[in-house]
Amino acid sequence: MHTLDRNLLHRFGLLLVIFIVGLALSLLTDTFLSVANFTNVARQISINGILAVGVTFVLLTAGVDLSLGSVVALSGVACATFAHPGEHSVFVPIAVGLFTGAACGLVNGVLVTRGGVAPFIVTLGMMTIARGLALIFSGGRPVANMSNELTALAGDLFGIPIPVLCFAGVAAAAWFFLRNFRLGRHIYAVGGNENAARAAGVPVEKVKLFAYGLCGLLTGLAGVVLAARITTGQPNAGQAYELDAIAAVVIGGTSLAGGVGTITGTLLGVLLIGVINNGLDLMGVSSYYQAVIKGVIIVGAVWLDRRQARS
Amino acid sequence: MHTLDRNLLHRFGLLLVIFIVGLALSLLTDTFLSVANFTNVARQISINGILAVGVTFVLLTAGVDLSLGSVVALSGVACATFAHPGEHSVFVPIAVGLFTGAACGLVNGVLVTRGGVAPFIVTLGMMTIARGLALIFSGGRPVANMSNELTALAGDLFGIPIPVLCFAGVAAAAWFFLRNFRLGRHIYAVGGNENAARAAGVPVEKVKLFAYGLCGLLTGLAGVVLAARITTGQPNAGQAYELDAIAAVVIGGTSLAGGVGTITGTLLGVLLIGVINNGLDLMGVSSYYQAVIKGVIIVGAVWLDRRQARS
Amino acid sequence: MLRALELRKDFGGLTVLHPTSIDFLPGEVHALMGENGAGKSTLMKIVAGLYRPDGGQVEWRERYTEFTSPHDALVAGIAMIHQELMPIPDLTVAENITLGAEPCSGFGLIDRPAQLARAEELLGELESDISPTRMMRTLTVAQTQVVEIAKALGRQADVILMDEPTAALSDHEVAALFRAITRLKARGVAIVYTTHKMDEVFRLADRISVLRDGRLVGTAPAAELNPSKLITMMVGRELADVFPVRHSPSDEILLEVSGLTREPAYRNISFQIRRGEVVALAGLMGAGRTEVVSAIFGLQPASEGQICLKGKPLSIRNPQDALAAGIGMVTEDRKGLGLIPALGVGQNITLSALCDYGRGPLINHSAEAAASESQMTEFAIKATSPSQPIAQLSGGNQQKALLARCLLGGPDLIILDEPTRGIDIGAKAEIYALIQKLARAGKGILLVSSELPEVLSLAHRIVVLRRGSVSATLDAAATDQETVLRHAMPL
Amino acid sequence: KKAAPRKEGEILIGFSSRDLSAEYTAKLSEAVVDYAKTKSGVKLVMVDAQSDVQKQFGQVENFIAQKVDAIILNPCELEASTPAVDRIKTAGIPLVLVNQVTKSAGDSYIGSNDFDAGRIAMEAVAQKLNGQGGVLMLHGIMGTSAQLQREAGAREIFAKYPGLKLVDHQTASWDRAKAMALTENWIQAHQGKFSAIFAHNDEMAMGALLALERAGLKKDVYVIGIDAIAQALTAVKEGRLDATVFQDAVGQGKGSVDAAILLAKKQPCPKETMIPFQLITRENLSQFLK
Ligand SMILES: Nc1ncnc2c1ncn2[C@@H]1O[C@H](COP(=O)(O)OP(=O)(O)OP(=O)(O)O)[C@@H](O)[C@H]1O
Ligand SMILES: Nc1ncnc2c1ncn2[C@@H]1O[C@H](COP(=O)(O)OP(=O)(O)OP(=O)(O)O)[C@@H](O)[C@H]1O
Ligand SMILES: [Mg+2]
Ligand SMILES: [Mg+2]
Repeated sequence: MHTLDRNLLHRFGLLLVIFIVGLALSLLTDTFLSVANFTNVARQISINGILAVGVTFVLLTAGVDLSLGSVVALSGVACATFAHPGEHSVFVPIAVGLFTGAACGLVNGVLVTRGGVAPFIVTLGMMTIARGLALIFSGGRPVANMSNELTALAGDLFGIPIPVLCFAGVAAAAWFFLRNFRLGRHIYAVGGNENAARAAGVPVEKVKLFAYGLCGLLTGLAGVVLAARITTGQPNAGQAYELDAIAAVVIGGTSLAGGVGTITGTLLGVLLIGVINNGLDLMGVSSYYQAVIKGVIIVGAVWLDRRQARS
Repeated sequence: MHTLDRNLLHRFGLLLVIFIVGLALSLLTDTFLSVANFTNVARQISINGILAVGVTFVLLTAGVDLSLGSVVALSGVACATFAHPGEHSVFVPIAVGLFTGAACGLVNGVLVTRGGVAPFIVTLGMMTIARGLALIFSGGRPVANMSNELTALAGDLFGIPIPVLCFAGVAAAAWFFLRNFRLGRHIYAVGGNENAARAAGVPVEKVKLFAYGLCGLLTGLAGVVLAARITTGQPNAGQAYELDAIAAVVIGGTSLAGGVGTITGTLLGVLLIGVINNGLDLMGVSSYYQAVIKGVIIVGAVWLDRRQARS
Repeated sequence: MLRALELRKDFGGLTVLHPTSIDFLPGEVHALMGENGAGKSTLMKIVAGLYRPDGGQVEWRERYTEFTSPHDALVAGIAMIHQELMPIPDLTVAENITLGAEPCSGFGLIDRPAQLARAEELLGELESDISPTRMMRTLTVAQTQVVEIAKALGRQADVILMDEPTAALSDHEVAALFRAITRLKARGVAIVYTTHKMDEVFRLADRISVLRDGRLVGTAPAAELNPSKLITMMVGRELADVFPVRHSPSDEILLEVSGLTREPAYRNISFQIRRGEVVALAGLMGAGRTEVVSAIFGLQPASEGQICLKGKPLSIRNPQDALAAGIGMVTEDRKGLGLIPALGVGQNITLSALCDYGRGPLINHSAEAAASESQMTEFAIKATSPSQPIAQLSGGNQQKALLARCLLGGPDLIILDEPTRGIDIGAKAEIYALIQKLARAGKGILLVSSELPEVLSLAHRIVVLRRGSVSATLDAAATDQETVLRHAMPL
Repeated sequence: KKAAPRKEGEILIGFSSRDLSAEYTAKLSEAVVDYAKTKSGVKLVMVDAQSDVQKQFGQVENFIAQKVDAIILNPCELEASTPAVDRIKTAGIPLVLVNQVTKSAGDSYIGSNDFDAGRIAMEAVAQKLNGQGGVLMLHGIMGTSAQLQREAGAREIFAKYPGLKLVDHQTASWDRAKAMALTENWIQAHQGKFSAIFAHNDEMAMGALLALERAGLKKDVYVIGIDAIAQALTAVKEGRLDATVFQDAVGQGKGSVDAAILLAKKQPCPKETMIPFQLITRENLSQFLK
């Protein structure tokens, strides 16, 4: 299939960049190429990865979600509030976190579809609102004292960190869903040509609502995972996480205009950002230069990728 | 003209919201309605205003510029570095600041047009790169000790703050330009339908380059004004300024998809944000609730505006 | 079975459809005729649930129904082929055809083999060889239209509204569509058919309704009408011969194209156009006509070959170069390469020639307004004002606006790619007259058209393309449709 | 530039700084790096957490994977950085905390107590106002440990002096421009009702100062910040800023390197080295201007 071909090309260009960066890092440091470090990278990218998968859905519908970071904080706080030891079963805080995220996402979706307000404005509003709510609910203080059952979510299962398993599961499900489900294809159709989709009987509003809601749900998951990892519901956590997530998705070839993009691309984008962050730290590059180098590699990678995909 | 009609409608909806907010503030505080406070609001919105006018051009071409905040910091640092008392004439630091901004904008423009990289990625890269450069050039420290001539730029002229005059001048020029210059019309055409504009003989690449360059130049101006105002070149200044600027533009009715929007709309958007910030401070609303209220008003204003424009 | 009852629609205070009632019967082809902007598409869109009426009702199977979305209408059994092509560019042909009605195997999982089979079946019904796995983006306009038709046929609807389904098609596909329509009729499907092609109406329609300025002029069985009667109903007056007489061109060569090649689309294309001459590029769909003219206009430069205008060799890298050299073009892809939807009609018209209306970098608004208004009058463009966004105009009026844009700059060579697509018969006659007038004025005209009668009566010479190569250059006066087709058909 | 392979016997120290774009932390981190360079047989790798707990956690994991001999951690947060500390302790790597404690203790802590900073600053305000008057407080980014602790310290003093009134308080996110705008608004809303401004850091204090100066109100208002950054010291010297609270960045930086080396060599090292905050006014300024 042609979609596959083109994705392979995309994939190939990015893979090449990741490979080159990886090779350089293996030569330049003696720690990059180790199981321990790979586990580290995997663990470090998992939260951004979950967010990126979620926001891929929204971007595919030609929307955007700037509220990711704040909603991560809000869901983390919500989750932590119900996670004090001995109060509730471990499922309660998890459900609360997921629910909070999904609710925020659905509110975004409703405002976008029923309200007809541009996604940029809606989610920018939600970004401020969710941050404010996180501070209000927590009284501006980190919500600590979380039960061990919940913080165990940041631990390992069969030697693999649970956040990594979450990320992998989410990514695999999203990949399968977008390819093989009717709703998945409708997401592409809505993003590709909203009027055409509507004229063909695609329930455009429901599709968008689903995308925002799902993105919110996954953001809630990221919030829960982050809270478990840092054993706190931190009301000021997740600053600018949306930028890293959206960057990963766009690097992975998803168009901000909607209708084009894949989960595999998103994964590669997440991986590239993760490897750069990890590698530059390993090499001990000063953080000021890190910023410059990271910017250059990201733009360069996308440039190479698109050039190569075009040819 | 119909475009104008439509803008009047837009204008009207937003004006209404601003009016309501203003009325509420006049009733709720006894300080909002005073010349001194209006000067205040004007001074406080001028930097966001200059940025918003600049990024209006980019958004009209269906692009985006996320690097505003970082470039403000970089230009401010560059300007301050040349502004030590007794070293250079006051024009040198101003020119350096403007040039730095314009250079960043042009690099963005070249990468978008020649490189074919999505504006989101290009300017996200520039956001990181410019921040890194600002930190590198300043050694991570505020560049202080600026000459009085330069900091006088934040002072008054004929009783009006100079930043306000800058903003007003920039806005008036931009308004005139977009309406009366061929290049202004071309900006709308490129944003409305890039391929059709190209087929109609519009030099699409040059138009975009101009938009990004101009946006950069104005960002440089904002950097200089900010440095004068806070009497320092602050490498970590301007965090998230791009969001406020883009929000103002979009609130003002400019479409992120390009091709639709006006400077008057942008001004109203800037004013709304400024009035909310000022009013909430005057009312002494706790900062947690400020965030929530601000988000709600922005989304609400746009919702009302669009609803009203549609009917 | 389906009945429009006093349907009314307003746009921004302007009534574009006055209360109109029409009955549609099963197994009948009901043609909806009228000039550009008469309200045909508006009526159909209301019935299909895309617009909400501002008055009146739709009666469906003896019951009043209000469709709030196309989804409702589709579920009820009403499908529509839209005048405006609506591809989802990054999905496959099969996915586009089955959009909204994907064959599923439980849980909303798409049954891919069934989807492909369905698409093949529907395309087969239209005798098209488009591969269902191709990306929609790679299709030509004509192929896109075939897919749109297949999409509507696939809905198993009881009513199919067809809004100018053949506008972009050539004879071969049209014939296939007609055969499909005959089969649908036999199954008892009601067809509502809108077109500007007179011959089609009389080949297909059982009854004909005519709209003028948003009002129903009348409904009559097709057998009771003839073309001139119908035209009188549509236009409100009689129309003289549609095709004006040709004038003989001068001997001065205006354009000389030699050896133009860009594999695999076309190769070694050579022809000349003299001043005052109309040269037509004929060929089947996908023969490469659009690509050749795109190369001349710089939209997609050729890799080899030479283009000489007025004896001077040109290097055209983009449309700007072409415009500067005195070449103008009306593109085939109106939406993709023509309209700036949010700009006003007037601003769309003056876009290419903006330099002529101002001093230095400035625009002289009054000069610009005068120019656009005179163009709008000359081309009889129906719009509320020059600042009405062009996206709100009817399809035919959009096309006229683009023609007006092309001619405003006063080019020497005018390339027209399917210029009369979607244009009503009256306006067509005007455009034909205009083409002859331009020719008389010493311009050269390169015409691409899928309508052979148009080609035969307008052009002096016909260059026939077959799979990207010139298969013949014919003298239009001394040839006929069969000869052209014989040269166009693949061997 | 290949990171040179580890030499036999060389001590490798990993240092994660909270945020290198914040002036105080940058100064501290520079002291750490410079001082480590003067020690032979010591190699120090510095990374920047950019105020992100989760990023810092990742950096700590990277250090563990690199098998460093000791870690100096300048934690982002009191609560949220605790798991990172626990992870280091599980890995058995000697840990020095600097400038900010966490819930779990490291092997050594070098720093000061942010409660004290808030307390010292507000005490100075109380002294100046003789326990009577209106005060405005500019917060750092809400929910960060420094903001919470500095506020808590200040509130203790408010409780002690019932005559002190907190007229208004608001966040300016550690940012000078934001503090300036906020102060301008406050001047409108509360003019005449306040006679002191306490900012959680010097950046914001400078912003408040500029706004007051522009409005010609500085002489009526006492302004104090925390950190003693270079510009604040200059401003104190010029008699513009009234006071700031000194935090010994260089002392903390050097102390943490010494502690890390001792711990890496498995030598005894004090559990806690407190480098107290000090009030800087025009009177005692000279001893801090080196
Ligand atoms: N969205 C809209 N907003 C405002 N006016 C509109 C809109 N859509 C259509 N119109 C106007 O309604 C009138 C009827 O348009 P419609 O598309 O129904 O014409 P039509 O008969 O299909 O013409 P054509 O043969 O050119 O397709 C036109 O004058 C057009 O300008
Ligand atoms: N059936 C087909 N299969 C694959 N590619 C095709 C097919 N038909 C057309 N094409 C592509 O379209 C190109 C020619 O399209 P072009 O638009 O120039 O044709 P045209 O003669 O103008 O036809 P029309 O305008 O009627 O669609 C060819 O180069 C080819 O790549
Ligand atoms: Mg129509
Ligand atoms: Mg064609």
